[in-house]
Amino acid sequence: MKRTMILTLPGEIIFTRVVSQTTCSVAALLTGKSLSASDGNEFTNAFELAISEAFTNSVLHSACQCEPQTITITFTIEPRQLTVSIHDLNPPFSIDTPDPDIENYPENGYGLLIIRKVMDKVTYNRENGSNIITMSKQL
Amino acid sequence: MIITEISKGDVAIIAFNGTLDASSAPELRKNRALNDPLQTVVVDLQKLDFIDSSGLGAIVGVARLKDDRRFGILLSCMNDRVRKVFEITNAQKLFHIFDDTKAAVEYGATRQSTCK
Amino acid sequence: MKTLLAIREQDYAWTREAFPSIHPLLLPLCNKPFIEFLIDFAILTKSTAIRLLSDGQLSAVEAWCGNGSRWGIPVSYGSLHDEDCMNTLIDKNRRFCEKERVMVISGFNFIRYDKRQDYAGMANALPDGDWANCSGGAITLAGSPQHPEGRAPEAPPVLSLIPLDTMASYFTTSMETLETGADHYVLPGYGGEPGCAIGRNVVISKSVEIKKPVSIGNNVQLQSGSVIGPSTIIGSNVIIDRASSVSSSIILDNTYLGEHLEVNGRIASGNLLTEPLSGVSIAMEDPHLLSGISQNSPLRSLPRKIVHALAAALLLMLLCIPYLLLWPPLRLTGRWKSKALECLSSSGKQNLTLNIIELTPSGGTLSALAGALSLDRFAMLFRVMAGQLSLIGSTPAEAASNTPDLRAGKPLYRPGVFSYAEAEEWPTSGSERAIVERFHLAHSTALQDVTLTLKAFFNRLHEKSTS
Amino acid sequence: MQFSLDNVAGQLVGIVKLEGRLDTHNSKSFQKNFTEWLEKTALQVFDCAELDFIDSSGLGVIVGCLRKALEKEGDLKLSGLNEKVAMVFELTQAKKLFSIFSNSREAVASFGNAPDSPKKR
Repeated sequence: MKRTMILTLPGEIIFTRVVSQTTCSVAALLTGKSLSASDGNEFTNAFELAISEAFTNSVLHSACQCEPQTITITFTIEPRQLTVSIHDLNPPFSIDTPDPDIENYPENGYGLLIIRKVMDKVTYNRENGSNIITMSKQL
Repeated sequence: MIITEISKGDVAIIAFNGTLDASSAPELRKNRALNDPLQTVVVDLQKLDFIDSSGLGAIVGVARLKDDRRFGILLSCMNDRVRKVFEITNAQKLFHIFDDTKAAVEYGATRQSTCK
Repeated sequence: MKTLLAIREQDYAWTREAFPSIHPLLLPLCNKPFIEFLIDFAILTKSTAIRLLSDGQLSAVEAWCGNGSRWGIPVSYGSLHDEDCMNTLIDKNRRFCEKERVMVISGFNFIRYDKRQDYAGMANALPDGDWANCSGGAITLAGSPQHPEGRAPEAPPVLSLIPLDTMASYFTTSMETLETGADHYVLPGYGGEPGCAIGRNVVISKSVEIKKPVSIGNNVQLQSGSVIGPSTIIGSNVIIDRASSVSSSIILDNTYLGEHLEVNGRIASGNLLTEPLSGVSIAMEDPHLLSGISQNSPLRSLPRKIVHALAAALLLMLLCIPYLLLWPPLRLTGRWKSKALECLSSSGKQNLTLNIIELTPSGGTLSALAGALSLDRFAMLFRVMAGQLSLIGSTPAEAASNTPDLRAGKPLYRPGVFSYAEAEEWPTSGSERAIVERFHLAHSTALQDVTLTLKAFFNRLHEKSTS
Repeated sequence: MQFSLDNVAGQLVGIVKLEGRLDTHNSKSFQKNFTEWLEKTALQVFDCAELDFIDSSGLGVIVGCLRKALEKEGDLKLSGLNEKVAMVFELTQAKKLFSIFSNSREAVASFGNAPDSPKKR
C-alpha cells in the first residue's frame, strides 16, 4: 500500500537537523531497523544525507533573506521504495550541475553531486512558480 | 556541533563532536588554530557522526587558507559514514587521512621539520 | 598478520573503457570477482583482517564485500594518495595494523597461488621486504616477523604476480585460471566433474554440446545445437542462441549471443565483441548479424505491424466491455491515476508520450480485477493500431533515462504494450529483462509474438489475482 | 567503388575496389553495379583494403554477389580485409564461404593457376 506524509516548515537553517532526522525515521519504517540515526543502515543514511542537502539548498537559495518562506516536504512511502519531494518558492535552478573540480578546493557545489550519488532517481520540475525536486530510492 | 581543543604546539589537535552541517559549519570560522595559516592541525573526527556538503565545504574552505594546503589540515579516526561523503565528492584526494590521531600528529611533525 | 590492499585508480584505468559497466575490482576472472582472489589469499596467510585502500571510489566494491562477514574475516576500507610510500601507508592505518606483521598487496595484479600449500608459515618467517613482485606491483611484508623461530616450509610455496594491465593479460589469466583453477583456487559453482563448473538456473537444451574446461554462471540459457567450449567462460544472465559455437572465449554477464555465430578467442561483453590481443572490437547489435547470415526464412518478413494491429483489435474488442464497466467507478473514486511518461520510440527520432495507468493496489476487488484483465494497458492498444507501439516488445524506456544501449535508433529496441519479459516469467528487473527482450526481438516471428502476448496476458492475470 | 579489368592467363578478371562503408544505405546500389560488372566476367575480386566498416546487410550483399558469381560458373575472392571487417566474417562464419587473400594481386593471380574446386555452400 502507498502512504503519503507531508511536512511543512519555515525555511530556516536550524530546521535542517529536524528534517533530516524525520526523514531518517521515515526511511527506517521501510527497513524496520532501529530508529537510531547513526546505525550503519545504508538506506536510512542515504535519505538523511540527501534530504539535508536538498533542504539546505532550498534555505540558502531563497529569493529574499528577509523573512523565511515555507518549504513543503512530501514523503511517499511504498513497501519497497521511498520517494521524497521538496517544494519551495525559490527562483528556478538546474540539477545537472557539473561536479565540483576538486583540485582547487571548492567550498560548495557538492550538494547535488551527493544527492545524485546516494539516490536512485532524482528529477526536477517547475510547477506554477515552485521548484519541485523529487528523489527516490529502492530498498 | 562542539569543537574542543585537545592540545596546542607545533601540531595542534582539535576534535569535532556531533553533526557538521549548514547550521554548525560557521563555527569552524571561529576556531583560532583552524584559521591560522601557519598552524598544522590534526582534526579528530572520532565523535563526528554526520557530515553533509556544507560541513565538508567548511573543512575544505579552512584547508584552502592554510599556507601548506596539502598538510595544513590532517584528519583522523573517520567513521564509515563520514568517509563515504569524502569519497563520493573525491574530497579524500585533498586530505591525508589517518585511523589514529597520534600517527597523524607524528606525520604532521615530520612534515613541519622538512617543509619549514 | 594484517593485510592492506593498496590498488590505485590508474592501475586499472584501462578496464573502465573496456568494461564500462563493471567495477574493475569486481571484474570476473573465470567465474569469481578479482577482489575475492585477494581475499582468499589473505585468508591463506592467516591474516586476521583486511583493509582495502583506494584513491578512488569504492562504493560498488563496498556493496559487494560489505564487512567481510561472507568470508569470516573483517574487511574495512580506507583512502590512499599517489605519493604515499609504504611507511606512510602503514602509518595511516596504524590502529588497523596494531603493531602486527603487515602484508601489503599493491597494484592491479593477479596472484598465482595454490590453496593446498602453506603460506602462513612462510609469511611469518620471511624478513621484511618483497615476497613477490611484478611490473604492476608487489606483495610486501612489513613489521618484524612475529615468531622468528617459526620454520619456513622447506619448499617455498608457489607464488607469483601477473600484472592485469591489458585486455590480453586479462584474457590469458582468465583462461589459465579456468584450466588450473579447480585445484589452485576456491571456485564457486557445482563442479560435477573436474573442469566443469555450472551455476544456478542454467537451462541446457538437448542437443547442446559442452566440451571441458568450461565455467558457466547463473541464469544462463544454452539453446539447441550450440557448442560450448573448450576453454570457455560464460558469466551470468547470458543467452547463447541456436547453433552458435563458443570456444576459448569469455562471455561476460548480461550478454545475448545470436544464432549460427562462431566466437573463437574473443571476449563478448554486452553488445561488444573484442579480440583481446589486438583490442579490436565490433558491435554485435545488428539483428541480422545476431541471427547469422544463413537464416533468412521468408516467414520472418511477414508484415509484423499488420499481425500486431489485428491482434490488438481483437484484444480491444474482448476487453472493451469490462473496460466500460470498471473504468468509471475506479476513475471516480480516484483509484485510477494516469501519469504521462516520455519514452523512446523504436525509430528513436521523436519521443513517445504514453500515459501509464496506476491502479492503487489496495483499491479492493474492482481495481484488482482491472489489473488482472490488464485494463490499465487498454488505451495503449490503440497505439498499436496506429503503428506507434508493437503489441509485444521491449519495456518502454524512459526518454530521460540514460541507459546507453537504448539510445535512439538502436535496432534491438521496439517498445510494446506488453513486454517479452512478462511473457517469460523472467525477472523483470533491469539487465535480466533486457537480455530476454533482446533474445525475442532478434528471434520471434510475428506469429510467435501473438502467442507470447497471450502468455504475457495470462501471466499478468495470474500474478495480479494471486498477489 | 571503382571497377577495373585485368587479364590473367587468358582469363578476364574483374577487380572491384571497395571504399569506406558498406551498410544498409549503400548496399542496394552496390548490388546493382555488381550485376553489370558480372556481365563482363564471372571471375571477380573484391579488394577490401580501403573498406573500414561493414554491417550485416553489407555482408549479405557480398554473400549474394558470391552466389551470383557461382551461378555463372565463376568465383568471387576477397582481399585485404582489415581486422574489424574480418571479425564480422568470422563471427557469422561467412569466412568459410570465401577464399581470402592478403592483397588483390595474389587474389587475381590465384585465378591463373589450377581451376578452383567449387566452393562448398
